[in-house]
Amino acid sequence: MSGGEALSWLLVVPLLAAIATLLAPGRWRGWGSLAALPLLWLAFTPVLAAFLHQGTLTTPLGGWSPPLGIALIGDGLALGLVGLTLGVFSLCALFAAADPDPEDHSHLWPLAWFLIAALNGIWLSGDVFNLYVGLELLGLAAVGLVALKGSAEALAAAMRYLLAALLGSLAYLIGVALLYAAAGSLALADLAQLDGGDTTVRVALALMAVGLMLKTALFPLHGWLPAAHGGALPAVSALLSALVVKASFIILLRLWLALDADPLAVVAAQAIGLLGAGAVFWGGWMAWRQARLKYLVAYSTVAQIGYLFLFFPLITGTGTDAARLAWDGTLLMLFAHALAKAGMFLAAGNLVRAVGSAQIADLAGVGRFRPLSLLSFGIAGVSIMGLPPSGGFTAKWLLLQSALASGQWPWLIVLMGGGLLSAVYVFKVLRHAFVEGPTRDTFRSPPTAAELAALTLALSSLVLGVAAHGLLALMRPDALSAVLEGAG
Amino acid sequence: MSRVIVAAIASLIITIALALAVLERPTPTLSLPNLASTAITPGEAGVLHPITAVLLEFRSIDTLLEIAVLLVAVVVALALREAQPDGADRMGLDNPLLHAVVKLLLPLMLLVAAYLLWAGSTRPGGAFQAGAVLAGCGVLLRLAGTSLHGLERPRWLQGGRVLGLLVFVSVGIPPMLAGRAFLDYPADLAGGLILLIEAALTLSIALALLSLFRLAPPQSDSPAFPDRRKRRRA
Amino acid sequence: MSTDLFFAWIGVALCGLGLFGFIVHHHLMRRLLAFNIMGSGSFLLLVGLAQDGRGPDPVPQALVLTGIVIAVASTALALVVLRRWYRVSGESSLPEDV
Amino acid sequence: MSGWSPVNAWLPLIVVGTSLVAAAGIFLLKEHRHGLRTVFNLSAAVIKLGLVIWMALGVLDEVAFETRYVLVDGVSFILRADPLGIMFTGLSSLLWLFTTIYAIGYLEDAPNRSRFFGFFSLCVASTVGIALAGNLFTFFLFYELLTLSTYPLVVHRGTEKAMRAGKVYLAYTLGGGAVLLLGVAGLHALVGEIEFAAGAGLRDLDTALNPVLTLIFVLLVIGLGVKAALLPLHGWLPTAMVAPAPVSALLHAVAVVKAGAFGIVRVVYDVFGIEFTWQLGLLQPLAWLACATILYGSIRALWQTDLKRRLAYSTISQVSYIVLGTALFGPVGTVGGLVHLLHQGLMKITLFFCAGNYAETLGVHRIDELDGTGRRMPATSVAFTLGAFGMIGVPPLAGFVTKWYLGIGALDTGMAWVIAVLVASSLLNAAYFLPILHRIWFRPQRAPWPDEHFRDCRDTHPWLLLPTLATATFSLAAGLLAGMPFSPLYWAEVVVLREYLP
Amino acid sequence: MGWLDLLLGLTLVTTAGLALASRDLFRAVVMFIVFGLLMALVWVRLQAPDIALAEAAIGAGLTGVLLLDTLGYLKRRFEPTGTNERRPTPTTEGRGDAR
Amino acid sequence: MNTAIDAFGLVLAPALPLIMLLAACVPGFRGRIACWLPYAAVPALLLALGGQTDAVARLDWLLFGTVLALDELNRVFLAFTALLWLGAGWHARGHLAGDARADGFRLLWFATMSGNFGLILAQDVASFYAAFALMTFAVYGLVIHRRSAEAIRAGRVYLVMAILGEGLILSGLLLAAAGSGAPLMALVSDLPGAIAVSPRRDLIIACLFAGFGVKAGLPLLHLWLPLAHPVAPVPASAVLSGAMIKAGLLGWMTTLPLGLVSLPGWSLLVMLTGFVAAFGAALIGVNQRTPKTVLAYSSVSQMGLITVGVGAALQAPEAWPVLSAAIALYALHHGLAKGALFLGVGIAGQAGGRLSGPGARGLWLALALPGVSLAGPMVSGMAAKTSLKAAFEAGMQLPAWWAHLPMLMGLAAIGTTTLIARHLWLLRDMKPGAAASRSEWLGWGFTLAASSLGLILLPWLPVPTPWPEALRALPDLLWPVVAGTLLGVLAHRYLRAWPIPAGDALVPISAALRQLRIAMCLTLRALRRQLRPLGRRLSAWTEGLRADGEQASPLEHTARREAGLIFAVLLALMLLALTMG
Repeated sequence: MSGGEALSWLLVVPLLAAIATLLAPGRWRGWGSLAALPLLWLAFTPVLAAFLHQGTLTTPLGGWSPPLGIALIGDGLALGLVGLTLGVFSLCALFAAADPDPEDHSHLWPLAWFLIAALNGIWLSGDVFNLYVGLELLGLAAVGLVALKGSAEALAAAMRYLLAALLGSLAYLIGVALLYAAAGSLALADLAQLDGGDTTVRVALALMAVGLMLKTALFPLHGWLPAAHGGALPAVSALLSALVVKASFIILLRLWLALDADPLAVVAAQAIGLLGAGAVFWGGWMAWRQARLKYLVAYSTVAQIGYLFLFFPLITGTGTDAARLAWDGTLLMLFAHALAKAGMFLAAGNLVRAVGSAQIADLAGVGRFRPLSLLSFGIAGVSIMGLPPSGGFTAKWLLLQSALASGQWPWLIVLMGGGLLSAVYVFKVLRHAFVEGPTRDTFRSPPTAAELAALTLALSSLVLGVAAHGLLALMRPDALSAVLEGAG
Repeated sequence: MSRVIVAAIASLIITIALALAVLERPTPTLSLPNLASTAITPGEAGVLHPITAVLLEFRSIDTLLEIAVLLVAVVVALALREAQPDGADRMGLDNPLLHAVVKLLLPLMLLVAAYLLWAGSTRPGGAFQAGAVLAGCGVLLRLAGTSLHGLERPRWLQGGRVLGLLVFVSVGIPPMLAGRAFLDYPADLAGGLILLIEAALTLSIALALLSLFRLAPPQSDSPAFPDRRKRRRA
Repeated sequence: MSTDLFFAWIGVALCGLGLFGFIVHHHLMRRLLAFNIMGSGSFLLLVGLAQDGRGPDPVPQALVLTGIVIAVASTALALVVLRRWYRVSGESSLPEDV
Repeated sequence: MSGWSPVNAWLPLIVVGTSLVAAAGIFLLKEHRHGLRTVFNLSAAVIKLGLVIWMALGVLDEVAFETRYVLVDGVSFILRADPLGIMFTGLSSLLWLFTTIYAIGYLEDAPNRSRFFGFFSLCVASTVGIALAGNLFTFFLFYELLTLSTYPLVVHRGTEKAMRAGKVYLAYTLGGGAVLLLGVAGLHALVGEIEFAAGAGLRDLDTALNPVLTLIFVLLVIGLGVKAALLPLHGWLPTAMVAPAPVSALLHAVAVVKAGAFGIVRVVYDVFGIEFTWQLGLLQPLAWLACATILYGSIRALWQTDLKRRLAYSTISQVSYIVLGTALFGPVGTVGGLVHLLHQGLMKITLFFCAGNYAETLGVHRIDELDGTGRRMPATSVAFTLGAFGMIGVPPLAGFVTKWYLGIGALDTGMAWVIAVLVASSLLNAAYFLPILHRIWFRPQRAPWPDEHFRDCRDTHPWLLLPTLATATFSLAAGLLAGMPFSPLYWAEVVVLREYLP
Repeated sequence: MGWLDLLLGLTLVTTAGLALASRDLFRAVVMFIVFGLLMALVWVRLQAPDIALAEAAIGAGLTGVLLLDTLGYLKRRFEPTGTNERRPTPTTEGRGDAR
Repeated sequence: MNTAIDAFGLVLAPALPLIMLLAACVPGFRGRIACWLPYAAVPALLLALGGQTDAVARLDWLLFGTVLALDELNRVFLAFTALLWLGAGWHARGHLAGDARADGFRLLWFATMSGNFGLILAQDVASFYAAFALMTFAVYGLVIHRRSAEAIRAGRVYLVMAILGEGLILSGLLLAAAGSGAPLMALVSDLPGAIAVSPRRDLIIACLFAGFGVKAGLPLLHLWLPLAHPVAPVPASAVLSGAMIKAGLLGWMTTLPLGLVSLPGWSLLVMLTGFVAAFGAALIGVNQRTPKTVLAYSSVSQMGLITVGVGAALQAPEAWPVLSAAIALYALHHGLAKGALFLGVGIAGQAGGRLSGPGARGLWLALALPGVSLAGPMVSGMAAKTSLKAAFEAGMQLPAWWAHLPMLMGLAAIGTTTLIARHLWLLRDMKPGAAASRSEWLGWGFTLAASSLGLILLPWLPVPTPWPEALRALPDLLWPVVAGTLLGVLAHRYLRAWPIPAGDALVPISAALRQLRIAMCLTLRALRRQLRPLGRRLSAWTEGLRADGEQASPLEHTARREAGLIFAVLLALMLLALTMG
């Protein structure tokens, strides 16, 4: 295979797996999915090899090239994200399959596979309408996963999530309509030719940006997130927090770079940055005030998303150096947060399972009996707090450097304050867990595989801090520099 | 009331913005219709109807994912039923007139569906429309309280719902194995394959829509709140 | 003004109207109606703007077809969730606070 | 010597890695595998000590040990053995060995030992990383890792008090870490990667940037000052006393406070360069700050009734000697500061070991319960006496060497008032240590011991006693044999001669 | 664009407005179905027969049925089962009407 | 003796006590060590008697490079110190029999001895200071040996003052060393030169003078002396008064720039201080109630006289060689005599009936002999006093009032005699204790003999005045003794002792300190009371911050409920931002 065609397998395998799990009886679905995972990796390996060999891969689906057809574009960013998706999903799947849940959640599997298909589609697609379809698939699958428990709380969360997702998608769709009218094409590559100063393009960009911000749960549009992520099954929360919210962010990022070559959008970028700052502080504050473990983690996601949105002020209208640092930092932050948050949710799931209560205050003594889960939580927390040596830290470092290089020192306060705030809530959990108060003896032990899955994710977020160089070099697009030249 | 005003202002702003966008829109340089019409030649494309061509050839991946979206909705509905089991489904109006109408209308609708499916490749019509009509049949039957025992079997139902996506994906794979792109059917087989896909899609769309109709909690079942009902064990 | 452009304007109006409804209402059914109206508006916008002065364009039409199916799937799913929610809570709008 | 250069490139990493591997291994061990854990602990400590000694000999021969790895563009992870780093590494690994032995004895039959020793090893790994860090970024990396790995040790007991202490500890150290990060990042933005080498190119910057550099210096010192417990930032240290004795020993003698002080030394000498710092006019304020801390810590120590808290305040005071030595613009003062890095470590760890021994053997925590302990635990008490006199600065113990060098250094710089501070500090040290010694040696036992163990031992459990005596001997020898090769003083002189004198 | 288009467009907007503004939820749904049918006509005017067909079958037909069905479900009065704190207020149309 | 043996002796003199100290820690050796206690001083004695004056031992590895050496001056000090330690050691061996705390006493005894020898021999600053400190701290244990309340108090006072002194000495040494050629490994002999030219000369001299003055019992710095001597065991007070307070003197002699520069101001100050000590101590001393306190004041008084000598040297550098010899001689004389007197107290206290029984007269004579010597008319006293006077007179350009110095010395001798009389009187009233052991007798006897025959035993002593002339000065020395004795008898008859407590000025000083402390505590408490509301408000605020509940704030409510509205608002903002930009 020449590589380009292999990209499609990244879509096909999850779809086939989804179909297979739909057809299979409930009890086979989990282990069957685990069996399908190697296939997915098998599909990914040649793609990666081809990419390393020949650079960006492209495959026109159905043999029709853009603008008429849709092409899958495997650039570094996309492949990095695919790898991330695969990694996180594999471990979450392991966790879910090992979970001796008394309640049957076998529908998790087809939904999860659809989710993966949607994610891969979003990472790879170079067509704005195809992205819309992907977003919808992603959104509905995610809503389904949230609703899976069927409890009133889960249903309300799912409903809220669904409404937000629909509204966001619609805004995006309107933007697509305007862009098509302006460019006559749906391919991102063609859209990049548009004049960014055009009113139509600006309105489209604004609509799409706000829609995607809603889907990414940027403060103050985050209202749907805590209940959805906090109330779902641990593996689901992990997938949602780690990957799903990132999808809309990546679309926004790609759009911003494609459409916004002119430096006049600085004000908008600053506004987005302000929202990001708000997210960091508000999310951190709310996380601290939570009494339930998983809600705390969910609010932490709200806060961490804020960091990602600092990308826009740092890359818009700043010099090449600052922009490159911002790009690196944001992507690394995305990766680190994905790994750490997934690990954190899984660990939180294990802890909740161990003590049989969702309350943080009930964690007392768990440190002695489930040290591994607590350790995973702590390690993931290190990355969330942005303390070295972790991916979160390296990312924060890059963002700091970018802020300094572009002279936008107020973002330093955000980065620093956010880090401290996250330390406050992470250590709130650890503090309760370390308490050796009236010891309880009834700790249920989660399966070893579940504990190891959490630990692996957490550790990889740590390792990312020291192994970021290659990854970032891989993901830095050639196009970025061109875009930045224009911007700077 | 102030909410209404705020909302009105907000939507007004968006309307104005959109209006501005419409007014100020630039003239596109590209023209996809032209591209499409040159692409739709008997040798190249499997279908001649441009919309079907766009749906199932040029942008077939959109359609494929869209079917997946539909399927996801069904899966969610299924999952919710499993999490929150329903009682017996005793819906249906015991109305002789309705029965008569159904008996008359049903064959006609089936015929329309078949026609729409068949027409899809050259004229307006296609899998979606046919599937919708077929689903309409199902709804009518359900309203009439007629149960189709053959189709009630979960396994069959599931198979039918999945079939469309399965066929779509399976048809797309062989080209890949042959070193071409996904869904890049060979030109000579394209027409037939697309028809096959459409047929499967029609069935699946119909079943999916019908399932979405039926998987909501039935009217006869008493509400289960508060959420303290014992879950069914797996 | 061409027919296409006119209906694009109608689309703009529907979008605004739909958003207004979406904001104002709390009842979930109404919000879904608003969502669907807004969706229709965006479809009109898509096709109308694309076809303005250039004749029928199969691409946006096909997109709209896709969009409609997605919309109906979303609506149906939302209704399923709504009914389940109503069943366990007795509410037809979301609680203000979970 | 070039034949084994690949080994040289890996050796610093291996030295850090020994404790990391030990930590990982210990974490994975089940709680009840005491024997295996002990083997793990001790062998890792011994191996590390051996490697460090090898490396130290190599450094004397001017062999370069350097691990370098690009982390992200423009930032490298560098571990390098220079004389200063080796000095601190040697101290850490030596005291790690003793503290490990001590901790094994101390924590017999205590819960959560796996966790304890795991984080303990991690703590040492970070300390060694701090010592060997070759640039400011790497330094920061390990500096924060140290915060993280010590937190579980501080809250180890899991009591409400411990939790509160942990909270205070975190509030200080994480806040300090954030400030430090700001400083490091700011400096990085100005001049790019900052490898530790005198001057580091800051001198060549535009003089218009001097205010910015001053600000950065202040940020760095604040960040490091938290761990070094400089005056307004010292609050965490006495509170952290709730930790088990080996932890407080390590925290106070080696790891945490020294990390801060060592960092200040690095910043002044290797980042800014002492001359440039002098030109910026920053040394004087630093010296004032150090002196204020020295006096403040001693005065506060006077009021403490709890033995460990008194020792903690003593630490606050003593660590600032290192800072003071750094702030003295001249080689002699530097030697004084550097040598105190080692001396204070040896003496303070002895004192904390002793405090632990009293607590563990007799259940004695308060100073007024110490009456007559000299008779019951003579060896421990002798060690304590040596440590205390060393702190006071009585010759020929280690503390005197420091004071002498600091004093001469201050006079060389023309800061004669420092002498007054040194003497006042000595007097205060005497004022809070001598009453303890009086109680230990010259008072009869008043009441039955609060909680006596090891009744059949003449003094205390050998695992507890041996490390105590060993460190006491070292602190005696460090002063008595200051003129010998390989004494702390010798090393400090090597550092200064090699690195800071042209 | 002719009178027909204008009329159609205005009617469309009006029905949409009615669907959103009706106090009676049933009427709103009916208006929505009408809106869907009108949309089908619009699609015909826009030379998009495929969409028109789909809109008629799916948009108006199926969505309408689903909405009506749900409406029927929501209209049911419920006797509270067991002891729940949050008793639903049985209304004919649920709550949250045009505030 | 050759150099190797000398060097060995130099090291062994301070090291042997330490070795014995370590050996005493080993339970098996303890009994034997107790037996050998006195002989720890033997190497030092042998060295002093037989060593060559230029013997040097260099121990480069020790501290900053230790140098031990024997020269003219420290040989004298070493000699009487060693003699005294030997004698007191014999006495102590007997004295300690049956003492429960004897073990501890022995350890500290060795430590003190080692420090004392070490500081005499050390030539480099570091080891000099080290030995000085060792002696200072170890002797604390000897002072509080009895553990009585007075002993503890005396110990505390001693320790406070000693540490103050240590601090002053350290500062002085540091300041002085910094000016010398090799500040890090300065030799003591470099210091005077450095001080003489140092810009901080006065500060350094003040530090060193006051620092060593604590040991030497300068007025106001003497407070510990009359407290510590009576409470310490007899042998301990003997060495304390005889040997250790001479360490301060030695410190002055070796570090101050004597003989290098003329410092009239300092000279006047020092001499005045000396006279104040000499007369003041005598006045206070005669009013004391216990013989050892009286002796302590006598020591203060005698050290005052020596201080006068030091002061004289500050005025007249050229007279220093003569003066130093005279001072050394006086130190020897006073050290041995005072040691004998103190040991005599022990003998007298334990001699029981012998003080009144047969042979009592001889015993009384023996007890009084060192006192007489101290007052002047005995061999060593005569030599010391005459040489001191001679040295005064040897000064070239003297201030006019120096002519009165001999007269003043005579007056001081009256005081001394009165003190001795008072001492003997009080001895008579002592309650008799158990009989003294043979070892105690031996120790006393040895010291008495050394004190009486000291000059004859040590032929190399620098006696400046030839004998015949000294004899001619005898009348000068005798009249004060007669006058003093008369005064003593009269006073005893007709005067009642003033109730001056031991430690005289300490009482008002400590009272003042206590008041100060109370005032400070009150102020602090008031301050805290003022600050408390603030703290309470602060903690209330932080309590408010701390929340474990999930009360969602209004903002959070809005975010959940009004997603659509917020969406629209943000959209509007975004549009605005984009068009603005």
